[in-house]
Order: sequence, then C-alpha cells, then structure tokens
Amino acid sequence: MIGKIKLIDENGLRVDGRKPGELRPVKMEVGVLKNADGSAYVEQGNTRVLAAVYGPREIHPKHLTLPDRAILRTRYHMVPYSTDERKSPAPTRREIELSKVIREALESVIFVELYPRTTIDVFIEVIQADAGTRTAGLMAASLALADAGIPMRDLIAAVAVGKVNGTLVLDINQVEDEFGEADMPIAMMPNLGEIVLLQLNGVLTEEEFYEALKLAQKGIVQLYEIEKQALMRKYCLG
Amino acid sequence: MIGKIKLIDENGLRVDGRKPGELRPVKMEVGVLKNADGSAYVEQGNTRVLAAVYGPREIHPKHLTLPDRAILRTRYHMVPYSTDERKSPAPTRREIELSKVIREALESVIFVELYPRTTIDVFIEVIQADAGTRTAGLMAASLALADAGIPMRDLIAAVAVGKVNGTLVLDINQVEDEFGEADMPIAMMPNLGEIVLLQLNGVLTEEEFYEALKLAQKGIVQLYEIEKQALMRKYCLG
Amino acid sequence: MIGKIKLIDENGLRVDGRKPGELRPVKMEVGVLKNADGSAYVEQGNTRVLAAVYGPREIHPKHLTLPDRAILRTRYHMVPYSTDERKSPAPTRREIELSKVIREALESVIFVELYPRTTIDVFIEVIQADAGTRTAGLMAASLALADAGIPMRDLIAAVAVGKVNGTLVLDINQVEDEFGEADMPIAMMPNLGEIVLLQLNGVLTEEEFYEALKLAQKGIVQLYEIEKQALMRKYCLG
Amino acid sequence: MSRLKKSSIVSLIKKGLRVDGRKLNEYREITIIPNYIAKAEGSAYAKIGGTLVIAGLKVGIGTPYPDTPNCGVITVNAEFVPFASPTFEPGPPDENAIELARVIDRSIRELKVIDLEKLAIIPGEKVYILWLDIYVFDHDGNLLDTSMLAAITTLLTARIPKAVIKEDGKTVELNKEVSEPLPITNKVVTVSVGKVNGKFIVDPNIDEEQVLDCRLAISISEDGRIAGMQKMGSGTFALNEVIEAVKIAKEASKTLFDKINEAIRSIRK
Amino acid sequence: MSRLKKSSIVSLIKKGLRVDGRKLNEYREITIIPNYIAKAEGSAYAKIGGTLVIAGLKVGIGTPYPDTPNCGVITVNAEFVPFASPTFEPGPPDENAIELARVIDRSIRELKVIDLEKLAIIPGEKVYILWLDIYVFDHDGNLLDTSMLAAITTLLTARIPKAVIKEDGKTVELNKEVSEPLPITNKVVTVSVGKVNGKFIVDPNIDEEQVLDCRLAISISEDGRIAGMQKMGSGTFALNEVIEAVKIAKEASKTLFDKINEAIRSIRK
Amino acid sequence: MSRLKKSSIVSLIKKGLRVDGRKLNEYREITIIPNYIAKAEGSAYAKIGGTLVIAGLKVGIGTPYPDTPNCGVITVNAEFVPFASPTFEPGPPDENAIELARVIDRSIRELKVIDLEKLAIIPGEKVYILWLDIYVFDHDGNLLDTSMLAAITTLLTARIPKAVIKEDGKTVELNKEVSEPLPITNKVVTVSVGKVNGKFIVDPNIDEEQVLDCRLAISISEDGRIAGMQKMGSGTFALNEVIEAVKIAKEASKTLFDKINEAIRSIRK
Repeated sequence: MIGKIKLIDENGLRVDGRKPGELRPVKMEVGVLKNADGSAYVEQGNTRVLAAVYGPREIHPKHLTLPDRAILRTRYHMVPYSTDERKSPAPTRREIELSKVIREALESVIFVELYPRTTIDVFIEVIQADAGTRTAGLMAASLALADAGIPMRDLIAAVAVGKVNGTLVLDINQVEDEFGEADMPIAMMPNLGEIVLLQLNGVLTEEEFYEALKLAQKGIVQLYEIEKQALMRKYCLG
Repeated sequence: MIGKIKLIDENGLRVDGRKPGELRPVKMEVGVLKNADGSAYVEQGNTRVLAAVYGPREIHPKHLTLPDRAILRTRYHMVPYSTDERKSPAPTRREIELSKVIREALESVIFVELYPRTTIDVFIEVIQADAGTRTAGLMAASLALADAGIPMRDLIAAVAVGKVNGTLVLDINQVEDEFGEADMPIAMMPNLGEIVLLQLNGVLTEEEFYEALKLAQKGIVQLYEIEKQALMRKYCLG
Repeated sequence: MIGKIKLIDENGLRVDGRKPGELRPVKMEVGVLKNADGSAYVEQGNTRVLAAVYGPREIHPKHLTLPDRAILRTRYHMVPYSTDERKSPAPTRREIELSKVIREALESVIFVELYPRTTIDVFIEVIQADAGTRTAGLMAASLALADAGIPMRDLIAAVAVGKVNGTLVLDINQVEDEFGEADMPIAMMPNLGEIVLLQLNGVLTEEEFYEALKLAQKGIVQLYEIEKQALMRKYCLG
Repeated sequence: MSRLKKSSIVSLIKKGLRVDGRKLNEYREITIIPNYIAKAEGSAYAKIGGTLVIAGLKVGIGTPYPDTPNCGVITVNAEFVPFASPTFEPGPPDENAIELARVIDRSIRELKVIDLEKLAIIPGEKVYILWLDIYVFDHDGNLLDTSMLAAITTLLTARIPKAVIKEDGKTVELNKEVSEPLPITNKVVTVSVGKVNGKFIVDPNIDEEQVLDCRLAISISEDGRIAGMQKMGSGTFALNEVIEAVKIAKEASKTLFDKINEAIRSIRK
Repeated sequence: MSRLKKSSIVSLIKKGLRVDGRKLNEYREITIIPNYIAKAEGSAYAKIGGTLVIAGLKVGIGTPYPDTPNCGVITVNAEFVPFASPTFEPGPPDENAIELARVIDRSIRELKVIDLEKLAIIPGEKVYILWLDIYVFDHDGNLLDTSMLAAITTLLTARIPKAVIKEDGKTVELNKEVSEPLPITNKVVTVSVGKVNGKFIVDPNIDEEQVLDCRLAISISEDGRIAGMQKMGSGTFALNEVIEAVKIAKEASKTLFDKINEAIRSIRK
Repeated sequence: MSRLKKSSIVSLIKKGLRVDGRKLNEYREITIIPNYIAKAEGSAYAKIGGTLVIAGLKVGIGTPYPDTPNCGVITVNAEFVPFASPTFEPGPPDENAIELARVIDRSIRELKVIDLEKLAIIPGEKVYILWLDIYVFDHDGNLLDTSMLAAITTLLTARIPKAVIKEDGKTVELNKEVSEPLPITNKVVTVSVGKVNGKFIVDPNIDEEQVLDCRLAISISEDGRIAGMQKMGSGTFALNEVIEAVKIAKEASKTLFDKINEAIRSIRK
C-alpha cells in the first residue's frame, strides 16, 4: 500500500495541513484526578492520554521491594474504545513492550534512590489513539510525577518523527504512521540533553537518522515549554 | 418471544400444573458427605444442589486473615452436565456474581466474629439446573453450615418469584424464567424477618413488586419448615 | 486406519529397516550447556532431547520447601517446531501428565533426603519429536543429574516397546506409534532391576505384556551401557 | 478510615445531615458530557462528585447467538483499573466490576432500552455487535449510578455506521460515512440507596460507603417502573425498608433523568 | 496422619489384614446409580467406600479432527473440586486431575469402547461431539477406579439425541425427542493395585494411600485383556511385582464388572 | 555479581580492554548451523559465546488479516525458558521475551526481508502462515543479537511445502513432497551496543550486561541502512552518543553478515 497514499501534497503540506516540522495542537493539564497522588491529561492532535501516579507507597508482597531504591511499576494501556476497531481490555504484547520502555525511560529520570523499600506506580490510559500515544503518555506521566511531588532530574518531553513519502515529518498522526515508511519515537530530558527512550520502527539511512534526531529535538524543545506552562498554571497561579 | 409462549393456562395453572402461589416439590437432606465439615443436598423440582462447608479453618496465605472475624469464601458453581448445553467448567461471569451475592447473604447470617483469623469456606455445586439454583444453593449452604456446627442468627430460606404472562408466580422453573417477564430471587432469615439477598431481573411496577415480596414471604415460610425438618431428621431422630 | 498400514514387511523388518528387537541409533552427550548445573543431550533415531538440571538450590516462596528432603520440580516440554504441526508453546495436558510421571520416576532415583529445604529442578526440552520422547527425556535427565553431581541410586535407562501389526517391537518410532496397537514406555534403574516408570497406551494380552517387559529389559541393558560411556567420555577421558 | 470519622458520619446522618452538606436524598454535583471520545461510535464522560467514569461504544458485525438469531448482540464490560483508586488491583475484572457490569447489562436488556431486533442485518446470519466498555477513572463512591449514567448517555447519543449488504447477499460492510442513532425505546437510571442506622441516603460518597449497613441498587425507568434491583454488600433489610428504599429511588431518579436529558439536548443544538 | 496410625496400617497389611476389615484384594462397598442426572444425555453416580464421583455426558455437533475426519470426538475432563477434600485447591485441573482424565480417556479410546466411526454424521464435516465430565465430590481414596466406574456406566447407559441432516445436506440438528444408545463395543474398568512393604492391596482408602510404597493402575477389559497401565506416584516395582499386580487386577476386575452389569440391568427392567 | 568483579570489568573497559580479551568492538566466537531441526521447515542453531539459541519455522495455511488480504502472515515468538538461566522463571513470555520478539519482528517486517505478498495463495482467502519460534537454551549475554542470527538464518534457509489449490478453487493443501525457499528480498542483523562509563562495546557478555549504563540495539540491513532501533534498559544517551553507536553497529554488522553468508554457503554445497 505504501507509496500509493499521498501523504505530502504539492505544497509540501501533510494530510492534516501541517508543515513537515510542525507539531499538532497540544493541550496539557495537571492534577485532573482526586484519588491519585499525581495526575495529568495530555492531548496531542486527536491523541488523548490520562496519567495517574500513586506513591511512593508500600508494596505487597514485601519481597518485591529493594533495599536501596524505590521500584517503579508502569502500565501503559489503551482502553477498548480508543481505537478504530475495539481493542480487547487485556494487555496486548504491544502494551507490555511499551510499558517496559516507558518504565525504563522513567527510571532514568526519577531519583528512585530517595525512596528505598517503596513502589512508585505510574499508570497511563490512552483514551483516544491517533499515533504518538507512548510519547504523549510519557509526557503525561512526567507531569503526573511532578504533580505527585516526586523529585526528578528533569521533565520528559517526547515526540515521534516519521518518514512519509520520503520526507521526514514531526509528530506523526495515525495515517502517517500506517502508511509511512518509518516511525521514530524519542523522549528526552530536554534540559540535560539526554535521550531516555528511542525506538525506530522502519528503515532510515544514516543521514536520515541524523536529520530525524534534529527534527525531534526541535519539537521536544517546544513541548518542554508547554509542559512547564501546564505545571505553572497548576502551581504558580494559585 | 415473550408473550408467544403460554405459561398460564385457561384454568390459571402453570406449565407444570402448579397454581401461581405453589412451590415445587422439595427434598432436603443434611450430612451427605464424608470429608466436608458440613454438607447438604437440596432438590427443588428438577433443580438439584449440593453444598459443602469447611471450617472454621486456617488460611494460607496468612495475610488474608482478619484479626476480628472469620473471612468467608464462597463458590457457587454449575457442573458442565447440569445444563441443557454443556457449560464450560471454568467460572463464568454469572457464577462469579452469584458467588458474591451468596457470600454477602451468608455474611449477614453467620456470627463471623466468633472465629477471628480463620476462614469458613462454603461450596455450592449445582448438579442439575432448572431455575432457582441460587436460592436452592443458599438453603443448602445454610443447612451445611448448621451441619458444620457454625453458629448462625437464623437459617436462610429463599425462593424466586416470577412474573409470567402478567401473573406473579412463586418458585419459577426454567421455562418460566426463560420466557417470563421477571425473576426476583429473595432470601430471608425468616424468624428475624430480614432480607439477606434480593435481586430483580426484569421489570415490575411498584405494586407488582410489593405483591411479589408478599408472595415470596409466603413460600419462604413453607421452605423454612422443610429446612427445620431436614435438620431434625439428622440431629433429633438419632 | 490400523491394520491398513503395513509396518512389518515380508522379511520381518520394520519401516525403518530395523529388526523387531533392534534399537534406533543413539547418541548421548553430557555437559552441553554453560549455565545449568548439569546438562545432557540425547538423540534416539530422529528424537532429540536436551535436559538441564539446576540445584540443589533455594526456593521462593519458602513455604514450598520440605524439612526432610529436597523437592523436585520437573518440566517436560516440546518446542513448537519439534513436531509435524506447530505445537503451541503453552504446556498441554499431555505435557503436564508427562512432567508428573517423569518427576515421580526421578524421585525414586535421587537421594532427595540429602538436601532438605532445597529444590532440584529438572528441565527437559524436546527439540525434535519422533516417538520415545519421554524415555529419551528421562535418560537425558538422569545424565544431567549425574553431570550436576547429584547422588542417585542408579542411572535411569528407558525405552518404549510397541505392538505393530501384531508384533512386539523395541523402541518404536513415530509411524509405529501412530498406526500401531500399543505403546508401552518403561524406565528402570537397570542395576537394581527396579521399574521407575511404566505406562501402557493400547491393548495387550497378559502374555504379550510379559513378552513386552522382557523385550524392554533387553533394550534397557544396551541403553544403560551407552549412558555409562557418555559419562565416561565427559569425566574419565580428561 | 478512622473510627472517629466513621462515627461522625453516622451521627450526622442520624440527624438528617451529611458531611458534605447534602440532604439525605440529594445527589452530589453531576456532570455528563456526551460524545467525549471522537473515535468511539458513542461515548460519555460522567461525573458524580469526584467519581469519574468514561464509557465508550464500539460497533462491529458478527453472528447472532443461536437462541436469538434475529437480534443484535450487546456486551457490557466494566473495568476498575488501578488508575482509579489505591485499593484497585491490576488484572481482569474482579467480582465487583463483574457485578456492576451485569447489573447495568440486565437493566438495559430487560427494559429493552435498545430494540435489539432492529440490529439484525441478515437475520440468523449477520447482526450488529455492540461493545459497551465502562472505565472507572476516579473512585469517589457510588460507582454504579455514575457508570449507569455514562452507559445510558452513551447509548442515547451513539451513532452507528450503516450496514451495507453486498451483492452476494452474504457479506456485510459498515459504511463509516453514513451513521444513524441506535434504535432506543426507553431510558433507565440506577439509584443506589444506602442504609445507615435505619436512615436512608442516596448517592453515598466514598467515606459514607464505609459506614453503610446495607445497600440496595434500584434501576428505574423514565416512566417510574422498577427495571432491576440488586442488594449489594452484606447487611440486611426488613421488608418495609425495601419498600421505603424503592420510593426514595423513584423520587431521586428524576434528577438523574433531568441531567441526562439536558446533556442530550446540549449536543442536539 | 500420625506416624502411629501409619505404622498400624502397615503392620496390619503385613499380616494380610486391613484397618476396615477387608481382605487385601477386596473392594469396599460399591454403589452405582446410572441416569443420575436427568439433564445429561448420560450420567452415573459411583461410590466406592466414601469416595463419591458423578460423571455426566453432554452431546453436541461439531467438526471432526483433521486426522480422523470420519470419527466422532470424545473429550474426557476430570475436576477435583475443593468441595471434595480439604486438600483440593480451587482452579483449573491440576496434574492429578489431568492424569486421571487422560488414563481414563486412553483406556476408553484404545479399547474402542465407543465405535467413534459410527458417530460421524456427515463424514469429514459434521460429527457428534461428546463431553464426558467427571466430578469428584468426596475423596476417600482410590479416585481413579471410582471415576472409571462412573465414566463407563455413563457411556453404557447414555442415550444421545438423533442427528437429523437438513435438506441442504449441510446443516445438522439434534432431535431431542428421539434418542438412541451410544455404539458401545466393549467395557473396561481400572483396578488400582498398591504395594505396601512388599504386599499388594486393591482399592486403597484415603489412609492407606498415605502408606503406599507405589501404585499401579491397570485397566482391564471384560474379556481379560490389559487395556492400559499407569504407574502412579513415586516408588518402584520389580519386574515380577508388576506381573503379580496384573494378576491381582485381573481377578479383582470381575467384581467391578458385576457391579456395572447389575446397575445397567436395574435400569433396563 | 560481586562489586569487585563489576569494578574490574568497568576499569578494563575504560582502558579499551575486556575480561575475555576481546576488543571493544569485537564479537565473541560465533557458530551458526542452519537446518538444525529436520522436522521444521526452517531452523538454525546460533551461538555467540556461551549464548545458545535455536530458532525454528513451522508453516501452515490460514486466512489473511483483514487489512492485508493479499499477504501471508508471520508470527515471531520468543521464549526464555528456565532451562537457559537460573534467573528465568516459568510461564508465558515476560516483557523481556516479548520485547525481543517484537524488535526482531519489526526489523524483519519493515525491511521486507520476506515478500509477504508472494505468500498469498488465494488472495483475500488463503495465505501461508509462518510461525518463527525462537528458543533461548543458554543465556550468556546478548540474547538479541544471537536470536536475530538464528531467526534470519532460519528464514534464509527455510524450504516451505508447495501450496496446491484443489479443484473446488477454495481448498488448499500443502504438498510436503515439493518445497521451495521463502521469497527473501533482504537480510538484517541486530547489533547491541552497550555504554560503559562513556565507552561503547558490542556483544556484551552476561557479566558485562551487569555493568552497562545503557544499551542500544540497532538493526542493520546488508546494504548498511538502519532497519530498526531500540533503547533497552534504563540509562540515557546523549545525541552524539547515539550517532557514535550507530557507526559502531554498522561496522560490526559486517562480521555478522559474513557468518550468515558462510553458514548458508555451507549447506548449498
């Protein structure tokens, strides 16, 4: 099917009218739930994600604890009505993999050594999926962690770069993901310049890869600002 | 389909020849198993149920215990050959729900505070299903608890009232359940006049509901007598 | 189908050219893995089996331990590509049964009382299946146990006797198993003359059964020698 | 919860008062947002107090059950994800989530909220399959009434794609360009009535749920009939108490229908 | 069980005696009631001593296995529910229940107790599917022999609904009004022989099971052939011991066949 | 692993040395044996150092996915059995095994190693189904690169039975007598690059895996393109470090392709 679908028009614009280097509209809100210790909502185009954080708290069974750090448990999950075809509520292999890479990204960010013998639980629920759910989820998780008052090295900002009809584009949507040639989600601690998540699903030349990294970084800087504003709105306007 | 099936004939009699307010033939027997601490068999029309009670006994893992009362574990289960179509042996959602409402009914009856840090396990196996299995099961469970010598506020007597072809009927059978308009199982401690289980599956007006309650109570009084006789046969004829 | 397939030709030879009392070519190798405490590889005709032993080692959760002996855990498993049709990786009912009878055979052989409060774990992976996998697996397991230095009353030698076209044959292959009249796997401690596993899948007269036992014993003596040679190659040629 | 807090909740209720200032028969603030999830064929965000539920409807084509060959199929599923409460555990729905889904399912089914016969496409062969998924995202008490609000608003406002039978007379496709509402015939809400020391309250919040002696969930149709009932939790009711609870539920149901109707009107403007 | 009780059982057996007064090769009291469950197409209640098993057969229509396109399908399932013993755990069948079901399944299958070819309806397309479910309700030792009695009596007395091929030559329905017996060709029982200190006993009760050195389950056909064998539990047999066990089983099987035949006659009157 | 051992591994790497004498960008000894399992349609034994993986391919006929009606289906599954390491637990694949299988699956799929369109038999109806099962039997570090070697060699050397469409134009059978290779269009390997104190190593062994700050798995096609990437484990990379890792992987991939090509030639002789 690839190649048959025109994803970049004669004016160099994408199916949703964006320029290649342009992000989708973003909305972020911190502290949206009552029970969770921290929570956040992130909307990126038609992708909508809720995150909740519980902890640091005790774990049962006790033998799961670590003497020198908190353990981190993460669940990335898509609700059945978030997708075009109904998704079974049971975790898929994809969700298990994404929960792992998200957890590993967060482990690089949280000062887990401050809370030995506890768990920090991070839950991400995708309520509407239109590509970029893991990167939106990571941003929601990082905001929810901040909302829960858990010390971090930096916030995480994240975006997926794609290659569609031979062009590198920022923040791909679902059509671009399905019919494009590559999808490269990347998450960073922007202030420290460190990558905490990096995946490439697709084929790129070395040069394209370097270009994609640069494009991602450009988007990440913008998203980082929006994250900081969302936190400010909750914590500094009071 | 409803309405097309004639469930009350011109003489006001039901498909099995009963009058609207008439119970099916009942048989109850206490102490039918060797291993269980208490057991009972209840036959109500073509519905046949076995109940077994183990406990109060220790639980593993220990952390499930409660310091001030016994926990109660209940399994209501239909064997695969009890139904018209073979039922999978794994617990269905229906069986999980019924195990819960049965457990909650029994919790109102047993003096659980007498046996802290233990479990009382109640198992109900439906070996033939012809409607009214939860109410027959509750009676079998209550007799088995008595047989196990576990102190209770009262026995439980229980029956389902139905609405078929616009008429309220006592102790519905399978055909009446399938093609009728409502099924209302109700369980009471007859001597105390307290309801321990109440469900309504179907639609009733307020007036019909009050009538149904009265009809149920009439059946419950009769069933209570039969329960007491079954216990007497085991314990007082020796 | 039985009877329609000619499994013994006019010269009294079997589909693979063997005489009725002849074993398939056997290859055994001890110490084939790096991580396992003991390991072995057994090839019997086209059947190929790997075994690994871990232990005696600690168990979690602790409450599984026994105060006076080691527990033995055994997994017999066929990999998905070992069979004609792909086998699901999840354990089948057949694999659960075979894991049990293999464990019970090994329990008769290992001095489990020497290692209280520990577990000895024996894993058998069938990588190619052409009948006789449980008997090949038991031999591999017994060699792996020896390789792990776990004291045993004797090695286990094992073989399946079959009845095909009315004739008793030693060490049946897959075609003989599928189209034959009986399959009788038997495992012994040859030096002690004790049977540790015995199953019969099929129908035999009493006389045939006694004949089958004798035929099996004949094969077992030969296999025992090959086992001892395999151990010698590993431990005595150094 | 502390013993002190419990007893203060109970003694307030004895006096006809509640910790959050409500009357005994009064609901907390209710918010309903239909069509909350654009990807779903129907959806609703429902909030009662701090309890947040989002329900969504997905539609497919499948074969009918053998005993109802001329009817569409609806499956109701509820999930209490650990997201929503420190006490919820991961894993498949537990007995509480299953009971909630089944109580909602029965009320919808018995009252024929949806005319399932209109959801047959080729009778006996191909019918609409509806999955109604109810997700609890924040648990502040009274999950059942909130879930029912989300569920019923989802059904009332859903638009399902038109089924097109192909020329072979057998194959069916969904035309996502053309949508129509579900064949709705009735409306239902559930009112949970709690008993505390002989007094009745509606819409218990999460703290009040800790002090309930017993709870009766009563489904009420818009024309005031009883469309289902479930005693939940241990504890007992006398016969006359049940009758009182039904009257309270019937009265309280009006507020809920008002909220639903208002939400529906808002999107039809 | 106490050490004392164990050693008293063992020393009795050494003297050729048993705790319950039986001879070494004697079964406990046996009760078999065929057609115990009216809703099942076949069923039997079987009791040996205090061990109670109820088996039931349900029948359906399905597709054959690709490698036996002209044969009906039978599935044997056994459940050891926590109902039956303080030591049984809830959950799917464990290795013991699976082994028991498979030993029974193999004996029935290998001896061709049922002529499965007669259960094809449209060869290669539609065949009878039989589910034989074995439930243990009280465990007083020797579950296997009791389960086999229940299973075989169920098959011998079952009546299955007649399959009717519709005019299209493809659809099959079961006519529940007309029933016929299963195509039975043979009978089988299982005799469990236990070894205790070099002595052999049949039908160990639950206490005796604790002191067995080893156990051999031997399936015997009515004409005295060996139709399956399974060494169960750890422990070992010498070759001559196996031969002795077979002779004991063959002799003991006669009692079991008598009981089965008597039970079948009782319902044919 | 002891703290001392860890720090000695790290300080060696700082000096450009490794515990087993390798250079930082050097693989351990590699053995690849294609067609290792006669019963599988394809298979390979792959060993890097002490890590042993055996992959096997089984082939069947099935229906295509609705969104790719003209393509065959390949499923990649990996199992880390307790056989292979004292740290592996029994049960279904955990997150590590699932991640490994999915990384391999994506690289194969995105690079179109197999032309899946050529595996349609009756487009939209019947296609080849391929199951690629990867079993880890000994874990000595770097499971991913070893598994990819086993997987790709399996695909490159497999021979699948010819599909024959029956006269009815609908039924398909596999003729096991006639086999043909898979429609291969490309080759891929994965190179895992580990970061230790700012230095990069390839092919970490099991001890080195304990001291990695971070790991990046990079799939490389034979023509030097990047066919997939996965940061694995916690830890971070700076942008320029990622770029350096890619260069190292590209260089190291050549050794792996040499080994694969050599193995394939060996069986074509």
